[in-house]
Amino acid sequence: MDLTWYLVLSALLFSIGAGGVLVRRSPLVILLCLEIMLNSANLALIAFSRSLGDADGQIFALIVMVVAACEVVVGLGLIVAMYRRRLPLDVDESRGLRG
Amino acid sequence: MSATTFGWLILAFPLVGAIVIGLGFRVLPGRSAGAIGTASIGAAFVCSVGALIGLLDHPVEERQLADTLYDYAGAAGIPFELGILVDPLSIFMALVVTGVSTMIHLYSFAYMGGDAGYRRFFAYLNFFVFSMLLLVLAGNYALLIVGWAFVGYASYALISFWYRRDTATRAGMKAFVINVVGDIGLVFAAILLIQQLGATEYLAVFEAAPEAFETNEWTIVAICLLLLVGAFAKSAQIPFHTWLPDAMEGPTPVSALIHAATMVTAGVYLIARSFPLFELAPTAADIGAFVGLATLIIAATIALVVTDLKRIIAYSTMSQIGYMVVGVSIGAYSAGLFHLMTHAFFKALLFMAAGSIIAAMAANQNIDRMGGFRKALPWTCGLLIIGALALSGFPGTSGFFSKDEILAFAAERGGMYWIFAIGGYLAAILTAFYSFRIVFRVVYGEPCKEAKELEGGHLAHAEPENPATGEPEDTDVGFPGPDHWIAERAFPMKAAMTVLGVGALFAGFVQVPGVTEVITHFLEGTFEDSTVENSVEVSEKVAYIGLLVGGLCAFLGIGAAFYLYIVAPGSTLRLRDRAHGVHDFLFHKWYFDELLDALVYRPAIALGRFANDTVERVVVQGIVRGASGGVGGLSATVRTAQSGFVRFYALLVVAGLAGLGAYFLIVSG
Amino acid sequence: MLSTILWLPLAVGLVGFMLPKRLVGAWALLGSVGSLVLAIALVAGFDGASGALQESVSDSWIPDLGVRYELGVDGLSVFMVLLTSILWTASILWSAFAHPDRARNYFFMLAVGQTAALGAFMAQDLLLFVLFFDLMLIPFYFLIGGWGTGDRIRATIKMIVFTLVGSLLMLVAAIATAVLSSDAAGGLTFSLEALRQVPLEDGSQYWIFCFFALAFLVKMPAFLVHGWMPDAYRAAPLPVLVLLSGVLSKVGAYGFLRVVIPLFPDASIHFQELMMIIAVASIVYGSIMAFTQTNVRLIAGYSSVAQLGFITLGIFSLRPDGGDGAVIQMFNHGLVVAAVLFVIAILYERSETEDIREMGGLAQRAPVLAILFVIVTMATLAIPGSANFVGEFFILTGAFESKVALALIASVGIALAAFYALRMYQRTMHNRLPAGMVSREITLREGAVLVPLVGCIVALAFYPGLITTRGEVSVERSLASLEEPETVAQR
Amino acid sequence: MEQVAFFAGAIGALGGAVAVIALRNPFYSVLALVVHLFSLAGLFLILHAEFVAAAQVVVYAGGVMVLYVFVAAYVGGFGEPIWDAIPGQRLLAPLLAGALFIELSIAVIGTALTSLDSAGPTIPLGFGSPEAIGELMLERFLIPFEAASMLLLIAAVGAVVLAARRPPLPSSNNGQGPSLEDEPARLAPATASERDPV
Amino acid sequence: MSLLSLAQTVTNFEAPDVDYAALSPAIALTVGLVIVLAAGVIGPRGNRWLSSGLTLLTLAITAGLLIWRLGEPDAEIIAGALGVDGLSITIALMCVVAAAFVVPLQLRDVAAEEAGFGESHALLLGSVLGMLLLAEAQNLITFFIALELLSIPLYVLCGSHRIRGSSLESGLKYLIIGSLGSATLLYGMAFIYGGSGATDFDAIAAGIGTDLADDPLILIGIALCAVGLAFKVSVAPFHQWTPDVYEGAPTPITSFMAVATKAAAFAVFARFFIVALGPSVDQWQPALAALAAISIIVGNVGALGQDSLKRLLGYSGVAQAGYILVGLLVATEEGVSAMVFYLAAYTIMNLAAFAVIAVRERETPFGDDIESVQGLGRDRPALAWPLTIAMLALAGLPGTAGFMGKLFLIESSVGGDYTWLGVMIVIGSMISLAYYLRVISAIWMRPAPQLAPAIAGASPDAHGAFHAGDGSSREDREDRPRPSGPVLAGRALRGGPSGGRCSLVVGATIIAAAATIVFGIAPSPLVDFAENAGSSIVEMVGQVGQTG
Repeated sequence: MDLTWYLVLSALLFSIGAGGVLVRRSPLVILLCLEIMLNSANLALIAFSRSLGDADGQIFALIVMVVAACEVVVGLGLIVAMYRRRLPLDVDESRGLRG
Repeated sequence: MSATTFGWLILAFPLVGAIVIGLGFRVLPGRSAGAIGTASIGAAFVCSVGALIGLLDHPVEERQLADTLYDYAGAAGIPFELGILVDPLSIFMALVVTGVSTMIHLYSFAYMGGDAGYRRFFAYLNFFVFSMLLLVLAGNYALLIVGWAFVGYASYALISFWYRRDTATRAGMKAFVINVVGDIGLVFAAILLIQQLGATEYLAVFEAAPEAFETNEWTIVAICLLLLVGAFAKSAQIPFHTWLPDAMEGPTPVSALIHAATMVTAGVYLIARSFPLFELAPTAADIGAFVGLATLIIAATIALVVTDLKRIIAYSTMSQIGYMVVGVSIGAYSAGLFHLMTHAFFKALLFMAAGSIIAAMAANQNIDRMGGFRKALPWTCGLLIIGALALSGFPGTSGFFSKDEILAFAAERGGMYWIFAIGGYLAAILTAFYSFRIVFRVVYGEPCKEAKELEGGHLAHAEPENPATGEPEDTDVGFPGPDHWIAERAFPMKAAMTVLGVGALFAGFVQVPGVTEVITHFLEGTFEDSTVENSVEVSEKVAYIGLLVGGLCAFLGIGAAFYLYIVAPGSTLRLRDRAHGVHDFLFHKWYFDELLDALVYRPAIALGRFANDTVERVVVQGIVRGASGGVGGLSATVRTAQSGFVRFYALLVVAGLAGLGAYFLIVSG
Repeated sequence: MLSTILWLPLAVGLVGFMLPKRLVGAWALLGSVGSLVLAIALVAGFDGASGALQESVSDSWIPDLGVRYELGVDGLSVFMVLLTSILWTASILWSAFAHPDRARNYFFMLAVGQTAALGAFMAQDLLLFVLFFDLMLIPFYFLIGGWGTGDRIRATIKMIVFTLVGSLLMLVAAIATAVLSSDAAGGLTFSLEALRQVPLEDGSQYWIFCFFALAFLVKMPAFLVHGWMPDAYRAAPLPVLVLLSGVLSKVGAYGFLRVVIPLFPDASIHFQELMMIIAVASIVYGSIMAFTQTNVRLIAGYSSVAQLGFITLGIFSLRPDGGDGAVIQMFNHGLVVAAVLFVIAILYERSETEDIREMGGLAQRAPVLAILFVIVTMATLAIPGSANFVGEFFILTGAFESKVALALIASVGIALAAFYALRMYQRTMHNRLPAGMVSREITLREGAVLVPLVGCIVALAFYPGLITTRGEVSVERSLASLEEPETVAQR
Repeated sequence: MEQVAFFAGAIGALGGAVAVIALRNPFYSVLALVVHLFSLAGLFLILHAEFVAAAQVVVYAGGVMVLYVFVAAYVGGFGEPIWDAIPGQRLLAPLLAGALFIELSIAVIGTALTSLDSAGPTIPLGFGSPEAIGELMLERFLIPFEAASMLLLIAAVGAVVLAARRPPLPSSNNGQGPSLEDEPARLAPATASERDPV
Repeated sequence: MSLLSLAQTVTNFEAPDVDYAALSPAIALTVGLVIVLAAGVIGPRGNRWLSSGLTLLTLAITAGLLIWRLGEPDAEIIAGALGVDGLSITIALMCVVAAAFVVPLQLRDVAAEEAGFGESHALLLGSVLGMLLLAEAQNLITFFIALELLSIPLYVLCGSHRIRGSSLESGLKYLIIGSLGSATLLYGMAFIYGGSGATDFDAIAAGIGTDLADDPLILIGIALCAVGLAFKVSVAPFHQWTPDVYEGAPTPITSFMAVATKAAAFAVFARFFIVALGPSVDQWQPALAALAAISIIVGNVGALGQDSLKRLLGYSGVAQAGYILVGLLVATEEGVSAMVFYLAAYTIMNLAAFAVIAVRERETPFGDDIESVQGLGRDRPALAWPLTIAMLALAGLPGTAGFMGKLFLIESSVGGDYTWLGVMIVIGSMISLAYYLRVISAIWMRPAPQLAPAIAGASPDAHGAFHAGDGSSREDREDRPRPSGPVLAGRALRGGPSGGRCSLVVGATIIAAAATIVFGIAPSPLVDFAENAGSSIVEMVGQVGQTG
């Protein structure tokens, strides 16, 4: 099975994730889409590490997971805070800052 | 003391006088200013005599003494020294200027007595004399320009001396600006001289010129024409003459001194001074001569119809200067200068007399309202008649000899130059006519109200008003004083007029054809190596015929005037009605003012308006507005893109990413 | 010596912050008089015969860029230094009497301005020059914006942006000059002397010239880029305006002589016609505008546009006589325009207006003022016998030799100058006194400022050679780099 | 065999990803993501990244997703309106995503690297095994490892700062959200729970 | 995992040799972080002095260690994961200074108070740690984790002023766009890792070598990384988060973000592109040049006519990033030195500006609106002068460090055959004058608005008056960062706003302004730092040349 397949798959996932960030308005879902992007990167890393026979990529992937987790935590914290503040959970609604 | 030392002293006295009076205007009591002024000019006259004597010690061919005080601003190959040239010509001019000025100062000492600007007046007047002497004594063209401009300023200051009259200030402005145009001509002449000869110093220039240029080469012609521009502007020759009649806004002594005797003749002096150049450029010289002829005829015609006393005399001045310009342009240098001298005497005299009469008329200058002053102002009228006789070249008077010498020279030179002789004699008839028009209207006829009062011993007094516009005067500093002075009641005026009267009558005898040649002899020191003048030797026959014709012309003119104003009074009105077209044309001074207005002033103003409304608003500020507008537009775009939609920001990020990716894929191998 | 003259004003200004408000003015005056004395000493000690730099100072400053703290004066700059000191003294004297609010800041800004101007005239290092050139602007921004009148904020921003457009581009040009010639010069250097030894090739000379020219023309200001001038002139407080139009405008002209012609000779020759045409345009346009304006400040402003045009014309005749004329004319115009502006201030205090249509008749009770004003007016219109005439005469000679037609057109400016200068004098001093206007004689305070200035003008009128002879050598030195064979060939 | 596995995983991953975007209800999106993650874990296994795969399952499924579910349940779903506030966004987004995908694929396919066109080199035994990974982590990548732990700590603090309810200061008019006394308590273990796999 | 295998690992595990001396600053920060956090959690809440003191102490120690390291030779920590050299130390120092400057600003900051001083200071230190590591990163993994360690605390801090919707909004925006950016960056790293087969920078350069220099895989990787980093340093068109986040975040945090993040990100940007991606310099140089030009224009025109000072500075930051990028992309020693110098100058002048804004936010009811500094020249010269100097310096007028910075940048651009970018820089500066001078004229030439803060804070119903007095035209400014009535009331309890209470801040501000002037007149000391940094980069490139 050529590794190119994996890479193309990850590219597709990355694009989907990016597209999701652009179209969805719920911050929660946007966070999910960001997860997808990070994971697609992970897939690429793993695939490359396989192709190079070098474990660095896997370490990288692990680190990325941690990072992803942290982003999620903070993101969710923000969402909760906004909810508490009775701010609409819709990124299009929160545009007080502009111009 | 050497002649040059005297030369410097000649300059020094009036300058010191001007400064003393100018700075001390607060402390000088009463008429001391006038005394100081008159004294300093008198001293200058004495020095001129001293210089003359010093000069006469030298043999004829060594009578050109140059002297330099210090290097004024010479640099980068441009000579600019503070140097004078003492030679017969300059001393001759200095004598005339200082002499006449002394008399006029004396006259003003009394005449301006009632004016609040008494001290200012004498400061200006002394400054003028200084400038005029600087002009005539200057040793190089650069310094000549300086003097040239200074007399221009002095004339401006004195024309608008009564600065509360806007007519006066406007006249002053006009005179100054036209004179500046003349200055520019001189400046470029000097620049050309520097470029071609690398010198401005007279003697050096005259020495180098014959080698540098061949006759009628365009450069030398250009130089001479530029000089002529300067000369015409100063000497009120067509087309630069329109300022002179307006200049009569100034006090009468000013008209006598500056606009009759001295300054306006500077052009004549300049042409005579630069004769070696003009002899290299005969074309230019002839142009000058023709302009002079045109001026003398046109001015004479205008003088026939003008009713303002001083303006009549002003036009006659123009016309007389025309004679001189013709003279010096066709090579009759000494004759031209001779006429300059005699003219200085009788024209100054005429103005003084006029001043006295105007004072008697309570500052009214219209001859239609005058008449019958012969009993009221016997002395003034007598001198007025003497002046008129000299002006019209009545046989025996000074004008008779000087004018005819020029015309005889023209006749003798022959060829084309006959035109000048004929034109000159025709104009002489007109001259005689208008001079005696004044006499018969003012001296004879039915005495006017003021004359009667004066006979009763009361000097007329009217509410001060502007004679030009008739609007009531703003009675404060800077308007003719409330009380007037007439020769009969002021000894200094009487004395000054008498001296000049004597001059006007008898000055001619210094140079009687076949008898004496004082002037010519004296001036040989300057004109010895002139090719033209020495080539033409006026034979006595021609000279005597000329005198005869001149005499006839004078009688003709006087007779006509006598017939029209004495024998058949009022006939002039009929004449005017019959030929009212001509009259209007002359009365509007051949529409020169209108022409100048349309050709120069209006276009300039229009240009200014265009610059203001179009260029400044649209172009210059347009640059600014355009730039700021463009930036503002960009700013608006950026801030609309900053919509606040985080998803849109993400969109832009991805778009940028796609763009960069595309670029990198393109450059990838 | 030079460093002292340069930094003294700034030091004085800083000390001023520690003084009580009442004393600041006097203190600043003291300082400016001190620097004036030093400047006079400098001129006195100046050796006119040698064109070389004198009193030179040279220390390392930013070694990494090869920028050095190099000062020096020669015939071009020594009188500019004097002019700067004179005008600053006059302006500070005037202000000290006027007691501006926030006096400490005011005089501090004046001091910064003086240091910057002096620095621009003394700098012998290209970057140092550019730095001072830009620095000059800042204090004037504050002075006009903070103490000005009318729509001052817009005017200042307009002025700053406008003038910096030029001078920032000049910064790039200067750096480019050094970088491009670094190989030939053996390392990065901004020293003018070193740079003129290694001229660039034409291509780069041309665009660099354009940047420099733009900067200087805007500063002057010249025709088409004078858009900032009217607003700034309307808004600026008069003592500041004196400096703005008396000194700052000269820096541009000076820059041409000091930097552009020596460093970019080929470009100077290549663009000679263009520059002379711009100059003539400025002369004619400025004069025409000047005689249609009714606001006295703007008359002065546009007249200096015309005057600076003359100076540019002289410089770009690329001849010693023209350059000499430019040098003396810079000094003259500085003095004269300052005097004119102070007279305007005096008139304003009597008539409460700056519109000549509403003025008149002020000569009545003020003969002394009238005398001073008439002298200034005559100097403005460069009457023969004034030093200004000498300047214009030299300039016209130079222009005439290189481009006859342009010289003739330029002479129109002289006639128009006679017109607008006299018009201003007459409309204010002569004719009738409008109702409710008092004609007062010049006060002691006003005299203290105006009389010395007029005195300088008169004194210079008696011996302009003072400047022309000293400028001569340096001008020839700055034109020397034009004399290379290929440039002659291009002529 | 391997192909089958790959495609299974690929389809799962893709399906999950698409579902995340497509589904209206955030709650379902979360679940879709879980599917996505699991299938990715599968792919990791095929690529001999056992440890990573394991971590993937434990961390995400065990930790992060739980958190998601909680929050989703807490804030509740909200019906995302169909209309788009930003004109053209709906149109441009897919286009850009597509363009991105095409560029990336071109890069991947067009590269000169030959190693990608194979199943990869033969690899030593224990490649990707916990030992190998742990060794690397403790030797070469000690710093990133420590940094990661710091990052987790920071994240925990951050979560507390953002989400914790605390008695309002005199100076703060805190919006009164629904009372959730144990909110911080619940957040803290969630973050703590992530630390143990590493 | 079985016990057996675990035992194996233990047996064949040999501890890596760690250059603790070189690592000491990072260690100090970590320890300090934990202590501060503990103190904050355990100690009484809202105890500002304790945790502030501890934080400052930590930062001081770190700075001391860094300066000490400056003398030492360059060191590699643990197989090149980190490299301590001139560049990293200089940048790290900037970040530490910035943080130390922010702490006093937070003293009276409502957000910090509400979040708890311990927590917010811990987050701050965490971010500083991230910056330190980022500046030293020599390896993709370290690079990435450090970048996240830098960003995530900032996400939190931005949103930490929870009572203000705009604060949360800014946090959310920052988080979303930031994560998008780091995901992109990560993906790019993956490609570069795959292409070059290495994670260490020098190894990457060697791996790319010459034959892969224009390989699509690598280049796309570069594109992705460029976007990710460009976002971090807020270069247009990836800048849009900047103004919003700057305006929304609490002012101290904004100032910290504005300067420190840029410095650290630019450091790694330079290191990564010049060292690791050096082989493909010809490919990425034009792209970055385009980005620089765009962001100079966009930033400057965007800032025109902004009423919110923080927003204005945000846009100006975008423009400045463009300037700095010029220094980077010429990829010469002069370029990097110029970049570092400008970063330093930018740090001090921006800190001064933000400090003044923060103070005025508390003294006036106008928040960060330009009205808040009107008439400052009369009322508070001690604040007016620093802000004026900062503005002049940002505009790049002579006599200030900003001018010197631009000077070096232009010099490097001309030297690197990018003269047109030099021209772009000055054109940008011209435009920028229009808004910097607007601020200055507000300070000196406009009268103070007639609304005394004391009255304003008196009662909640006066709260409405602020909006009356608020000149801004934007409809939804209800939650602009501005102390609301009760806040002021609360402060009134603590004894009313006055200059004296901010004396610490004012002092720091004056120092920063003075430094701006000093470095503008005598730049040499700063230049030496910059040169040192620049040379270190060049050395690395040289080493790569040997190895590759």
